Amino acid sequence: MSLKNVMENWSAYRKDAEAGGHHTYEHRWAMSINLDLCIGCNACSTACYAENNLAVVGPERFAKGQAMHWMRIERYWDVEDKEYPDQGASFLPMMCQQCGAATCEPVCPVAATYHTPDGLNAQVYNRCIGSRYCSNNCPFRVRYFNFYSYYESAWPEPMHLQLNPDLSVRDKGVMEKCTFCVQRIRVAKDKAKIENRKVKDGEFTTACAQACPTSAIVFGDTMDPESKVSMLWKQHQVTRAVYKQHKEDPELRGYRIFEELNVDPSVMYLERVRDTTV
Amino acid sequence: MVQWIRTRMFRKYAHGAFHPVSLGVALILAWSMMTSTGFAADVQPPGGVHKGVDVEQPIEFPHNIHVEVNKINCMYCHTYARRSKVAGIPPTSKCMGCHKIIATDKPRIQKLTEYWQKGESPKWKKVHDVPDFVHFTHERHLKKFVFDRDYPVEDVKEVCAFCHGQIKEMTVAKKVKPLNMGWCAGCHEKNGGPGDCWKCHK
Amino acid sequence: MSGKLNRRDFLKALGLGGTATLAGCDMPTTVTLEEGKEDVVSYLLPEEYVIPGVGVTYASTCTQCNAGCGVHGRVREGRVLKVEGHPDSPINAGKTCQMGQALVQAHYNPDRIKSPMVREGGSLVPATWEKAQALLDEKLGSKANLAAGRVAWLTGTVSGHQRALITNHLESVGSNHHFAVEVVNTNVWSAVSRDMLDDPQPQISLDKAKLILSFGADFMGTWQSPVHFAGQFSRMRTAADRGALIQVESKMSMTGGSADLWVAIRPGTEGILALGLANYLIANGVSSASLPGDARDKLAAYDMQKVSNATGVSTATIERIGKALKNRAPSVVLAGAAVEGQVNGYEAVSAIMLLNVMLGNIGQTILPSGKFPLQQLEAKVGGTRDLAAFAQAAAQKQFDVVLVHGANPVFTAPASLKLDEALASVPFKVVMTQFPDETAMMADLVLPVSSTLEDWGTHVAAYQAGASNISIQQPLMEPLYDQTRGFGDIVISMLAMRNAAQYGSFKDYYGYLRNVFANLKGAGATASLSPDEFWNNSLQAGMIKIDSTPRKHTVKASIAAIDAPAADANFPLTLIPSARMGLFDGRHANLPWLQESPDQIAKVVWGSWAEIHPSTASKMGITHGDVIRIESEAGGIEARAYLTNTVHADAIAVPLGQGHTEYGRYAKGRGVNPLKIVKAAVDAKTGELALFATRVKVSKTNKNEIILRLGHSDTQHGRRLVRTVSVDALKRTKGA
Amino acid sequence: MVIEKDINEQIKWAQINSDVLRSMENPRKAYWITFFVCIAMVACAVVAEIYQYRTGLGPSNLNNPHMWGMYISTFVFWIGMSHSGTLLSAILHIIHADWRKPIYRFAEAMTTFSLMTAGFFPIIHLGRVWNFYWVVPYVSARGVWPNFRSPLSWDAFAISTYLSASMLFLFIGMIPDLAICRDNARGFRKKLYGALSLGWVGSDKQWRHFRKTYLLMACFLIPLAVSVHSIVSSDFAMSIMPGWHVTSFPPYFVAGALYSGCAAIITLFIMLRYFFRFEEYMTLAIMEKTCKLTFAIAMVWTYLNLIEFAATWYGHDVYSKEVLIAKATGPYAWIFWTMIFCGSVVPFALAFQKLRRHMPTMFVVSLLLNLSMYFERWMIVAPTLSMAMEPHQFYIMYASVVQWAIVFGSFGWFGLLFLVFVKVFPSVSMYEVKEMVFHRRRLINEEAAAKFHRRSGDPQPGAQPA
Repeated sequence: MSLKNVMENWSAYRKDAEAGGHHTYEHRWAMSINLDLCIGCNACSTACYAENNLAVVGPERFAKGQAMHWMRIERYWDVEDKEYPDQGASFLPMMCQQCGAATCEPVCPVAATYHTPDGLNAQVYNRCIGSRYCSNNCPFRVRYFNFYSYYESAWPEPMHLQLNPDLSVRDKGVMEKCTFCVQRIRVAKDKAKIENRKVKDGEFTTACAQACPTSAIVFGDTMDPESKVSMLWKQHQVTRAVYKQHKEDPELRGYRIFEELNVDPSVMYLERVRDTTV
Repeated sequence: MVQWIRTRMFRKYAHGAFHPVSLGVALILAWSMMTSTGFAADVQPPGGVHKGVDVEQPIEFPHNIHVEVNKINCMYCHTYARRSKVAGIPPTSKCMGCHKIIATDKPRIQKLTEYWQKGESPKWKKVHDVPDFVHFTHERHLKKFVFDRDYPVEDVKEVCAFCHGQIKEMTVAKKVKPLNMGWCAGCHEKNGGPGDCWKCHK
Repeated sequence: MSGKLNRRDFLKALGLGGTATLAGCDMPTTVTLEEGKEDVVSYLLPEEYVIPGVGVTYASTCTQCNAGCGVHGRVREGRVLKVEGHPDSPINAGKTCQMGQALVQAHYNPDRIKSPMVREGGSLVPATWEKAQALLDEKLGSKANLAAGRVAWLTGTVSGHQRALITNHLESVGSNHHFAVEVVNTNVWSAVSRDMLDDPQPQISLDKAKLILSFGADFMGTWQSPVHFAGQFSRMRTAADRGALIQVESKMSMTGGSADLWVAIRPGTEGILALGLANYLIANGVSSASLPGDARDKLAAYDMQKVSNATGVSTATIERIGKALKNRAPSVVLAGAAVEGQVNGYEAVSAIMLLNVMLGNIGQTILPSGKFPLQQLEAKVGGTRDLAAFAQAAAQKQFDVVLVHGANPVFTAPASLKLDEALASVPFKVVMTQFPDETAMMADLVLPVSSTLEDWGTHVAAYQAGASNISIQQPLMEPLYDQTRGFGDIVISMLAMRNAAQYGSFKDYYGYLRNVFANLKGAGATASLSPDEFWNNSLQAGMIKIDSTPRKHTVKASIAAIDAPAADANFPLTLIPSARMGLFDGRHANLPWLQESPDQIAKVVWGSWAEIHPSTASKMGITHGDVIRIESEAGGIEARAYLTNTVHADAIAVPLGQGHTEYGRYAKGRGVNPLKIVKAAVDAKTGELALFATRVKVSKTNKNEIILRLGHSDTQHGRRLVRTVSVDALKRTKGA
Repeated sequence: MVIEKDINEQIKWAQINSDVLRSMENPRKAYWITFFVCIAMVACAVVAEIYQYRTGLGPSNLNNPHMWGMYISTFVFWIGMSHSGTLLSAILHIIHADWRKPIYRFAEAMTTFSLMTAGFFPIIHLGRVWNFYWVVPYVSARGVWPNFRSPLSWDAFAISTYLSASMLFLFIGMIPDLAICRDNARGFRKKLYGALSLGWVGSDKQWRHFRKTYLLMACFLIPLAVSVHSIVSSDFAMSIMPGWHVTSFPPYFVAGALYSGCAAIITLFIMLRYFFRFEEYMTLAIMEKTCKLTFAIAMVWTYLNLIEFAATWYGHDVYSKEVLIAKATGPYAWIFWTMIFCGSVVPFALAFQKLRRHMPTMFVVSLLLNLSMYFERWMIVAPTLSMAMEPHQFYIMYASVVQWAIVFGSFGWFGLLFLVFVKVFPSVSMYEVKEMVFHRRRLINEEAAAKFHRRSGDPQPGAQPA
């Protein structure tokens, strides 16, 4: 049955691969993160822990570098050699960028990570065999590996009651990463389908965007021209599927990290602004 | 052996005679087509069988009496099926709604009444289980196979039977379909269900 | 909920929405298919709203800090899964901070106390509630021989009907000793506001400001109402004319991390800088009309050079700040804990408030708050003054019974206060808490209280954002443990012991609240509703709007001279015990999410560290990760040195939060508590402890340990991950 | 200068038989000690692996940027090691370098065994070992297939193909020898060799078929060997990571593979020569030739290294350049410089005849070369991971006991297989040594030799060119 399926769909599959993935997307979930508003408070990160059943690994494993932070706030300093910094830090919320041409996808030997018709990089936990090649090939280093089973250590009774039943608790040996809260997407899409309508912008959002106290994170569907996120992308003249943006106004703040690698990230950052005139 | 295959299978029937095996295949095909004609052509219910285990339940609930004899709709009790991903077990109060008066002399009902008076719900055992990493929703399946097709809701048990088998003939439910990925995927392929891994894997 | 199958059993049995695991727990398996093994149990009676597999949200109030943010709890199959901000709350407008997100972990914490504990033969042993009640009755009941004033309550900041009940209980036992302790507070700011503006909690409108000058106020992290201010800050930055933030502090706070101009200042000299700025402004044409007559003369002493010498801020920078203040109106000038926590904290904050007065910010960005009409429900704001006051009173054997709730004074009190000894001398100590904290371990009776998500309550935030509100806290799920009680229930039962006539009729706190809500109804525009309707509406909304009369600001500015802290050759550095969003004052150290969530600036997790400036460190030969000993007159602690230029060279910062000797598996024995070595000096005017005025000396030990950090690079290695543009470019693109 | 003989052509054929067969008999005490040391090493690895299997990969100390560590570098090392056998047996066979004959058998065994060792590592390093077969395409009801775009699934094909081909090659090449063994054995061994020698009697027809098959296999194996390490290199080269995404990786890997294989051959050459008194067959002349070959390959490897460095240095990929600088100056710098020293400087010892003929020196040199090659693999895997694009995740990894034990055990496993091999199978090819001796005897007689070498139309020896 399945062999037949492969044979029949072989040419379609091949063309699909040549065209760089799906021809038609149902949605293109994307984000816009305004770095001028990011205050580095970690609310998004903790919200992610709460929503996505992330394991707390504890200090010993943290020291080894085995921590899980699907959403992490990176903090950088300017390199100038001053006695004191004269402005604040540079905060960067970093999570899976759901690349349109993701480098993690082609290298997985079992196709556990693949591109969905929503433009997301799916990670199918139960298919993953833990070769960890995807993580090695991720320029953003946002894939996290379950080096242990965390059932007892991370969720001692009754903490396991908090676990979100809408997504798996990953076992040892499985790679995981930010999914743009696919469980929320799934619920919203199911609901929309049952009500025979399209998913509305703002109907749901990711846990990080929902928590963000300064609303720095905007999540939405760039296929929906009316959505807030596509307005922002348009406003900042950031287009997809290019490795270099050609903007009419080059001063517009939108940019994508590691765009030059031609990975087509789905997260647009807005440059940090610092008022040096005060 | 090889010789046998050569002579018996190819040479002897090489010129148009009916081969007993192919005849059998044709008959099976015809039979399966006939049995599936109860459904509109747009839906192809999944095949497959599973030899389920007999599950011991706290009360031996007779599905057959409720469905076949009393003609109670599945969704009367499993009321969440069309509203949620799980079909749900009816609250005990729903059982008692009828059984305060009906069949109160039967031992099973007396057992139920006992539970009710103790203020407990019977601890049923789950029969139709899918792995924890699977997202399955009754709601969407019912929408597709019943409501979108204008399928008579009173016959919903035939749709339930796609995956649950002929519950109407069972007392305690028994798993008679494999409910594994190949089986699910096969039906999705036939009926145009989603093929995206993330639709069902969470 | 009827029936004996409690919700916990139900959960265990339900199996429908049980935890989704990828595989079996022990040996690796690929598929967890089970036939007839998992239990699946239904409700006895159909529950309203509840559909298995579908989440429902309920409104409640977060209690992780005292800001009183409204939350929505997502409940599925009887258990709370997640907490989100309440979109209609005027405080947080649908947003949460990370502490709010961790509210569920405080609820599901594995270290919660599961039954009452009674001290027997020196150690705490589990007991039944009957026994606990009997003990309470013996000590506090109607037959107890209580002399007037021998009972004291020791709480954190408490408001709403819990406060009213505590007040009533104190009345019933003939006492008025209610100590509210809170290490992270803004009491000096409030005192100054009260004296200068006649408004203890003026409304601050950051979003209207073009410039924020913050003297160490971590207003997005720990100051008053962080989530509210973060929202305002966001609006300020996205306004067409983007407002700027100048942060002046000795140790970079989380808010300082977002500063457009960050100025390191010698610890304890913020007030001098404020006066210097005032002087600069007057000299540069800002009207001093609103100031007292002698202002000019008094301020003249603070000329640029003198201020620069005292504060360590260059004259160019002072001029830069002064110019910004002059040119950008309206602005807002704030003072944080480091300014307040000095021996002349009041004067320093006054000097800072003076800038607001001079710059005309009063009425522009600092607005009058509403006077909350229901005084008995207003927040009893905690402070460190009560910490000292309690320690003193208890040491003088003033109390027979002390009732502790919502505070962990044994942890937060500086060792020099000897609060632990004082508390130990109290004959009967009752601690109502969720966790086995340091104070609970000293108790004679520990009463396990319900978590926020299991309990009823009302809250009136001290800082009322926008309109006045009573926030409602309602149980989102059945208690996890049947041996815990709601705090209100306990107080009601204690009240009933003394005053059966008035309180005997209430079965529990819920009954009490139902009763008093009927009266609250009249307070709003909802008078026409029936009590039940009003109750249900209030629960759904999660809050009740209260009509309050706005105060009027009458400015009474005053100027007092401020001296720089005296140098001390023996103790060359100043200790900064900084609180941060996350572990806060240490109360959240038992929440693993927050332990593993890094400090926003230092990015350190799971431990204590001491921030020290590289120039100071190199003088002493200290390198990153060296274990150093920090000693004050009051004691010493050891922590790993973290070399950073975000701390002033004259300071050493040890963050609060760690150093618990009890408090469950996640907190116990981790790091050090800098509060312990704080010298018990007080701010003369308010009596608050001068937490930021302790002088310390640092010595090296011969150990070097790894500092656990998230992220391994402080620079971007030329990557341009975070790109920065000037505000001019932003203006050219019209704010896009 | 006297050209030294590769082998004493006066040696008796019976002598060859008895010498080789003697090496297969009566293990001495030293053998058993080595044998049990190897078993102990394997036991360490087994215990470590069981622990890792039950706990997850955490105890190996692998971490977020270092998702691959010593498991993968050891895998590449063993795969590299496997190339020497093919080089000696297949490539030298095709170019008629007959000095290979006394030493190719154990080299080929080395190929097979190092592949058998290497094959473990991609499986061991998986997070969910028990699902390793998912990379193999098989028809299942679920209708899921491996990802054919992934170099890791190519690995599965390449390694399994190479392993089966090299095992077959080893076996086919042994058939005439197995027949000798059969004729000289008694009891169970006779039965075993009888079955394995497939009824070899040495008839003309058998020899004809044998030669054809052997040649065919050799021709088949050479491209396979090149491709297998090219595919292994594509595990890295197909990624976009700086320091991995290198065009010259396939030849670089193949050169490195041949290099490490040759170095290992020298090591084993010396050991066998010493332990089994094979001085007659593993002569210094052959040693010299092997050393020269190794030296040549070392220089190729050095050259390819320089090319890679230069291409990175003068290229515009800043990330790669950063990684290159980090290799030379970062936390792994001592490994890098050891690799350069042992891989590019130490082989100059092979350029001196005196040193080449001094077995203890050569033994040490060969070990150093192997060390360099092991470090090379580490330098390929680790620095890129520790320092790729995202500076937030720059980190280093210290291998834990578990990781070391498994890597350590792999050497034991290899040794174990080899020890069993030398006692069960002839580690010197008897029939080919005889062939060699036969040819050399004829070469003594110049005339005969001329005749032997002459093709029609060639000038007669001693004749003036026209």
